[in-house]
Amino acid sequence: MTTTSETVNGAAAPESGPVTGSATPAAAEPRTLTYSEAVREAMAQAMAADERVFLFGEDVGTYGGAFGVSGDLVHRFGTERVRDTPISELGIVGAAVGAGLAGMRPIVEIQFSDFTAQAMDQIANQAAKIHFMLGGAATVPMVLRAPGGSGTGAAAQHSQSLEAWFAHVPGLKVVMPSTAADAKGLLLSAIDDPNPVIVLEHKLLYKQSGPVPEEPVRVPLGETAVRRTGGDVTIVATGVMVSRALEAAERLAADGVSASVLDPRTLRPLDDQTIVDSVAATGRALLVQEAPKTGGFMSEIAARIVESPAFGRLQAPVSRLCGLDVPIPYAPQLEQAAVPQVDDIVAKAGELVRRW
Amino acid sequence: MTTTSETVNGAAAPESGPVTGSATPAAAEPRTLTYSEAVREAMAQAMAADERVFLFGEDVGTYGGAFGVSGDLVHRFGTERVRDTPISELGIVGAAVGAGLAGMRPIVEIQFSDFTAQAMDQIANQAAKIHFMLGGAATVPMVLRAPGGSGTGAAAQHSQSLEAWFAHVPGLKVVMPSTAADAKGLLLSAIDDPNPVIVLEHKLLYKQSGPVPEEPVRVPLGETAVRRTGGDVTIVATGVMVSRALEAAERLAADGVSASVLDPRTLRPLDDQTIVDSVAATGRALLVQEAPKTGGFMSEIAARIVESPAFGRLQAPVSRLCGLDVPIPYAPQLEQAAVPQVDDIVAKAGELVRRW
Amino acid sequence: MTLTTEAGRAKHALTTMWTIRRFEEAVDDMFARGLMHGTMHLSIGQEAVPTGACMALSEGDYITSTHRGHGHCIAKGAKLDAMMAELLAKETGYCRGRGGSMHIADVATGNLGANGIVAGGVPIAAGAGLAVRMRGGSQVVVSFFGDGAVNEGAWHEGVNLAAIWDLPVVFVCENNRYGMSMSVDRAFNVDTLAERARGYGIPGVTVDGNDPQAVHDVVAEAVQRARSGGGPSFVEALTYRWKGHSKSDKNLYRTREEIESWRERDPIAAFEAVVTGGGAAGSASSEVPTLSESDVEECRTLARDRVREAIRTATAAPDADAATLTDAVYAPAGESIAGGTRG
Amino acid sequence: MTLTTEAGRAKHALTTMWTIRRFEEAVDDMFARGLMHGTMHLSIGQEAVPTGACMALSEGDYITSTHRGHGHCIAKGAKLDAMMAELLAKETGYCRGRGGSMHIADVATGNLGANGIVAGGVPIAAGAGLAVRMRGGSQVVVSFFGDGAVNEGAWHEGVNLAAIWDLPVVFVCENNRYGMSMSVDRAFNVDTLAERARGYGIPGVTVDGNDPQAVHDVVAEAVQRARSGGGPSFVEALTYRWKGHSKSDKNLYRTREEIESWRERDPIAAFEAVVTGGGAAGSASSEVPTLSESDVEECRTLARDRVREAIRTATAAPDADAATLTDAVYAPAGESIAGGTRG
Ligand SMILES: Cc1ncc(C[n+]2csc(CCOP(=O)(O)OP(=O)(O)O)c2C)c(N)n1
Ligand SMILES: Cc1ncc(C[n+]2csc(CCOP(=O)(O)OP(=O)(O)O)c2C)c(N)n1
Ligand SMILES: [Mg+2]
Ligand SMILES: [Mg+2]
Repeated sequence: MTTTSETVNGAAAPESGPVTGSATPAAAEPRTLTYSEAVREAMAQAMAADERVFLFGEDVGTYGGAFGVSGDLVHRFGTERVRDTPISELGIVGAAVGAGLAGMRPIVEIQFSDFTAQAMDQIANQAAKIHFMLGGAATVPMVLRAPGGSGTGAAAQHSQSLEAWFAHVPGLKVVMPSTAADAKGLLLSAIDDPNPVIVLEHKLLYKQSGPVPEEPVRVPLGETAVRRTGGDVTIVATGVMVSRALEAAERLAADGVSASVLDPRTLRPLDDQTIVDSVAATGRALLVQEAPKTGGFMSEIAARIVESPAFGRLQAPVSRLCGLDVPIPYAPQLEQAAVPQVDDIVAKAGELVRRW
Repeated sequence: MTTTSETVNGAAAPESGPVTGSATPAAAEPRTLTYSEAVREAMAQAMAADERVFLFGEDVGTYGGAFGVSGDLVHRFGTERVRDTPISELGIVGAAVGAGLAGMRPIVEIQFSDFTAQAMDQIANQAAKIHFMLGGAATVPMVLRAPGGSGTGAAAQHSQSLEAWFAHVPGLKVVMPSTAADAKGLLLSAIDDPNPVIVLEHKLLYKQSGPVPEEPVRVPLGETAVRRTGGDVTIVATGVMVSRALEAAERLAADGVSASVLDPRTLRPLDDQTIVDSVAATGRALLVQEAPKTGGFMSEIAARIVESPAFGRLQAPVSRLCGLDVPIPYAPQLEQAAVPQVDDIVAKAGELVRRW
Repeated sequence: MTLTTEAGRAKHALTTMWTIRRFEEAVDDMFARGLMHGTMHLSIGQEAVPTGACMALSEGDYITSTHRGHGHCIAKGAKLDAMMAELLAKETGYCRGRGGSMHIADVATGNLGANGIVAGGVPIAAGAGLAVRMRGGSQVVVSFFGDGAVNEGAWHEGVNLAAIWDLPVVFVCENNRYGMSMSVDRAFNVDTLAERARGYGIPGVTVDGNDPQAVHDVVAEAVQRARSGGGPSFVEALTYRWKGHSKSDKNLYRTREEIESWRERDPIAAFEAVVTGGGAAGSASSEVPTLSESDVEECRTLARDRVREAIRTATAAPDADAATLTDAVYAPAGESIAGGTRG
Repeated sequence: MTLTTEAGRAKHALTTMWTIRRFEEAVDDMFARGLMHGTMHLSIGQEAVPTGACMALSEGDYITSTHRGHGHCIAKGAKLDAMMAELLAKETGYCRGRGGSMHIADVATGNLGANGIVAGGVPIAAGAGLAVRMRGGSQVVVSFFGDGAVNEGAWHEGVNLAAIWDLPVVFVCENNRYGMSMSVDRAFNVDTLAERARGYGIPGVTVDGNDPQAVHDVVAEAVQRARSGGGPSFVEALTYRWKGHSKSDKNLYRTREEIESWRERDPIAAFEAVVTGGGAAGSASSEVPTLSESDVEECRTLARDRVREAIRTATAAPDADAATLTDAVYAPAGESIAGGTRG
C-alpha cells in the first residue's frame, strides 16, 4: 500500500482573492491535465503501487470508458485488471463488495450515475452497512466512480445529480471533485480508504484542465476547500457549480460585492466547520447545487448553518440556488433553464447582499 | 372512478390543545380501526369501486402480507386482483409502471421499504420521469406501499426510513401517514392520483388504533396536519415520531411549555406554508425524524423555514432531532438509542424554549 | 403471411425499411452538422427486425422500445414529423422536446416508449401484458431490447413474471453482437441467447434478423400464441449495427472486415433482390417477381420524400418552450391518460 | 469421500446436523419465551444441505449465507457461543449485537456473512471468487440461497458474472419449495430450478437435499471443478423447512399433510438409519454398520452439550454496549480487514 503521508490541505486560504485550488505548494509551472486525465492518472498510480487495486465496469477496456476516462489503461494493465463487464450494475457493484471483502481494492465505474439506481441495494444495503452489521469484523474497501450532471443533452435518465441519495446513507463516504487536482487527489484517498467511497465525477468537467501534481498526492477526504475568500457573502457550491460560482464571484467583485467560494468536495463526512466559520464571518450564505432543490444536499448544509453558532451572525436568510424540481429535459434551452447558470448566481448573491 | 369530493382537511386546527386527527367531522362515537385495517379498508373500497385497481406484491395473497396488511383481501377479490409475486422487486415495480401506463391502477406492496433499493430504477428513472419525458403524453398512475422504520429488532437491512430518497425525486409524490385515518384517507387519494405515489407506512403503527370513517373519505395529498397547537415551539414530526411528539407535548405542557405539533403527512408536494406560519408564530422549530440526520427530509424543512419570512421571527436556531448517523442495530437497547424517543423530544424542546 | 410474395406487403416492408434507413441517415447527417444535440443511437443495418416484427402486430398492440428506438417507432406507425421534431427539440415533438431520442413514445400507436435504461422496458412490457390479461383484452405486447439487456436483472425479473403468469408478451432481442463494446461472446457463456428462454419455461428461437420475412414469421407465431393465451416467447434476431454505438464510438472493439462483411448482408438490398426475383437468396421466390424495379423505386422515393417532408415540417416548428419547463412534471388530478384503450 | 462409510466423517456429519437441529430448537424456544427478539429463520429440516456442502470445502474457502443462515454458519465451523451471543444481543456476539441473526458472519472461517436481502450474497460471492482468481488463489466460494432468490435480478447478474469469468463459485440453492409463502410451482415455470443453469452455460444438477451424502457428492464435484479452473456450477438441493418462514407465519399456504410427509423424511433420522446399517434407504451401506448406536448417542450428546454450553456462555456475557453505538460505522484509516488471507 502506498503511503498516505503526502497530503495536501486545500482548505487553507489566503486573506482574500482567488485561491489556486489545491495544487502542490509553490511548484514552478505546475503541469496541467484534464480532469479526466487526472482520474486516469490516479487509477494508474494506484494500480501500479498496489496489485490489489483494479478497475472494472461497462466498456472500461478497449472502448476506454463511455467518457474516455479509462482510456489506454487496459493496454497498460491488461484485461484482468481493467475489466469489461456485462450490463449488470447490481451484479458488478455486488462483485466489488465481495472482492473488497475478500481483500482486493476494487474500483467500479458506473457509466452514468443514474444507473446507480440499479445498484442501490448493493451500495446502500450491502457496501454501506456490512462493516457495521458485522460489528467491525470486516471492511468493504471499494470505490464507485460515476459521472453525474446535466448539460450534454442526454435527458432525464442520463443527467441526474444524485449525491443526496448517497450522502444520506451512513457507512458511505461521498466525494464530488470539482477540479482536476481534486479529481486525482480525492480519488487516491478514496482508494486508500477502507470504507466504500462514492466518487461523483461530472461530465462537463472531464475536459477541463488544471494543474495536477505528478506524484500521487492525496487530498484528504472531509476537508472543505476555500476556493476564494471575500467578506460579503459565502457561496457554497459543488461539482460543476464551483467554477460557475467562481466566475460569478469575479463578476460580483466588479460590482463591488466580495464573495467567498467554498467547495465541500467531500459531502460525507462533511467538513461543516469551514463553512460555518465563513458564514459567521460574512453573515450571508448562498448554497448552489445542480440537483433539484427539494431534498438536495444543500438543504443539509442550510440546516447545519442554522444549527451552528453562525445562526446568530446571519444578516440574511440562508438561501439556496438549485436545480428546478424537474427531470432534466432534452431541449438545450430547457436544460440550461433547469439548473443554475452564472447569471443566476450573480443575481441571487447580489440580491442577498444588497437586500439584507 | 369514485368521486374525490368527500375530502377532509386535517390541517384546520382549534385555538389550542390537541386536535383529534383528521376524523369525519362530528361523527358521534367514531368507529376505530387499526392503521393496518385502515390501509386494508382503503384498498378494499378502491378495488370495489374501480375494477382497474389491484394489489400485488410478495406474499400479499394467502399469507396476507408480511405484516398482515392485505389480510383476507385475496378471499374477497381473488388471486388475480390480489396477486402474489415472486421475489423480484424491480420486476414488480416495473410491472406496475407498465400496468399503469396501459390503463390500470396498480398498488404494489414492497415488503420492507429497504427493498425499494432493488427497485430504484423503476421508481426513480421510470415511474417518476415518464410523464415528463413524454411531454405529458402518458401517465403512470400507481401506488407503491412499503413499511419503513425501526423498533422491531430486524436490524440494518429491514429498518430504514428512506423517505428522503423519494422526496428528492421530481415526479414522485411521497406520503407518510401517521394515524389510522390518514393511512386510509391518504391511500385513497394516492390511488386516485394520476402520478406515482410512494406511501411509506410504519411497522410500529400497524397495530395502533384510531377513529377511521367508514366511507371512502379522501385526505388530500399536500396538506400538513396541525395535530396540536401551542405557542412556545413548533414540533414538526413524521411517521411514528408524530405520536412521540404528541406525547412529549403533553409532558412539556405539564412543565409549562406549550408546543404545536405538525405532521406534514405528504412530503412531496410539501405544504410548507402551514409549517412556516406556525414557526412564525412560535419563533422556534424542532424537527423530528426517525431517519439518520444527515441529508434527511428534516433538513429540507429546516432550509424552507429559514428561506421563508419565518426566518425573521426565529427566536432560536431551527433545530433537528433525528436518528443517529448509523445503520439500525439489532440489540434492542442500541436500536432505541439510535432514534429519537419521547424523552429526547421533551429534553430538546424544553432546551429550545428555555435557552432561547 | 408472406412479405415477399404479396405486392402490398412487400411494398409496405420495403418502404418501412427504407424509411428507417433514410430517417437514420438524415439524423446522422444533421447530428454531424450540429443541428441536433445530445446523443443518437442509429438502427442502420437493423431495419429488418422492427419491420418484420411490427408487421406481425395489429392495431391496439403495444411495444416497448429502447435507446436504439427510431426503427421501432417508425415500424409501429409513428408520424415522422413528430419524431424529427422531437430530435430537433421542438415543441411539436412527440415529447415536446423534453425527451429526445431516448424517450420518444407514441402512445396513439401503442408505443409505450423508448427507454434510456438498458432493459428498462422489459418489466414495463410485462406490466402492460398484465393489464391486458386482467381486462380480458386480446392485445399483445412486443418488447424490444438488445443483447446487452439480457444480462440485466430487470430483464430476468420481467421475463419471469411474464412466464409464470402466461402474459401476452413477445420478447424480441435485437442481437447485434455488441452492447456498447462488449461482444456477446464475452458477455455470455452460451452460443445463442435463445438458450436463456428455457430457464423460464418459454419458447426461444434464434432467427436471421436481417431477413424481415424470417423475423415476421417467428414473431407472428409468437404473437399468435400470446394472443390465444399461450403465454410469452423469446425471439433472438441476429443482426448488426453498421454505425458506432453512438457519436463517441471509435469502433476500437471490432474490425473493419467484420463491419464490411455485415454491410454485404444489407437487409434492404437482400429483400429487394428477393422481391424482384433476382435473389438467389433462397427464399421461396416464385417465377414471377413480386415487385418490379419501378415498384422498388417507388418505395425508395416514398421513404426519401417522407423523411424530407418530416425534416421540413419539423425544422419550421417552434422550439420547445422554456416558459413551460415545469409543466408535466405531475399530471393534474382527474382521469389519467391511459396508454391504451380498455380491452 | 463418503460420509456414510467412514466413521470419522459420519460422526462429523451427524454431529453437525444434530448441532444445527439443537441450536435451532434452542433458538425457537428462547424466542418463544421472549429471551430473543427480532426475527429468526430456522433451518430445521434442512440440516443436510449445509452439512453436506461444507464438508466438501477446505480451510480458506469462503461461503456467503442467507437470512436462514444458522446452519451454514455452524457447518462452516463457527463458534456456537459467539453465534448465540449475537442472537442474544451481546457484546461478545459475532457482530457485537449489531447484526443479529440475519447478519452473522464469521470471517475467520470464511463465512462472509448471512444476508437480510434475498439474493444479496450472490453477486458478493462472485466478487469473492473474482478476488481469488485475480490473486491466483485456490479457494472456492460456496454461495447459499433459497429457491426464492433465484428470481431476483441480483441472482441473475451474479451467476452470469461467475459464468463468463469462470470464477470458482458453487451456487447452492436450498429449494425448500417456498419463498415466504409462494411455492416454486407458482414462482417458476420450470420443473427444476437447475434448468436455469443452462442459460448461463454452467452445469446444473438437482439433488436430494435431505441426504448429506448426495449433497456432498455433487458439491464436491463442483468444488473440484471450480478449484481446477473449470468455473462455476449450480446445485439445487431439494429440502423442506419444518417450521414457519419466521415467527409470524401461520402456515396458511401449505397443508399439515405436506409438512408431515416431509417430517417423515427427516434428514437426520435417515442418515442415522443408514450409518447404523438399519437403513433400507438404499444408500450403499455395507454389511458392517459405520456407527454403533452408542456412537450415534455420542454425537447427539455432543451436539446437545455444545448448544447448552453456548447458551450458558452467551447468557452470562455482557449486553451490547449502547455507549459505543456509533463505533464501526466507518473503519478507521489504515489497512482494511481482509475477509481472507491473500492467495
Ligand atoms: C442500465 C443501463 N446501463 C448502461 C447503460 C449505457 N448503455 C446504453 S446502450 C448500452 C449498450 C446496450 O447494448 P444492447 O442492449 O445490446 O443494445 P444496442 O445498443 O446494441 O442496440 C449501454 C451499456 C444504460 N443506458 N442503461
Ligand atoms: C430483496 C428482498 N426481498 C424480500 C425479502 C423478504 N423475504 C425474506 S426471506 C423471503 C423468502 C425467501 O425465500 P427463499 O429464498 O426461498 O429462502 P427461504 O426463506 O425459503 O430459506 C422473503 C420474501 C427480503 N428479505 N429481501
Ligand atoms: Mg447490442
Ligand atoms: Mg425457499
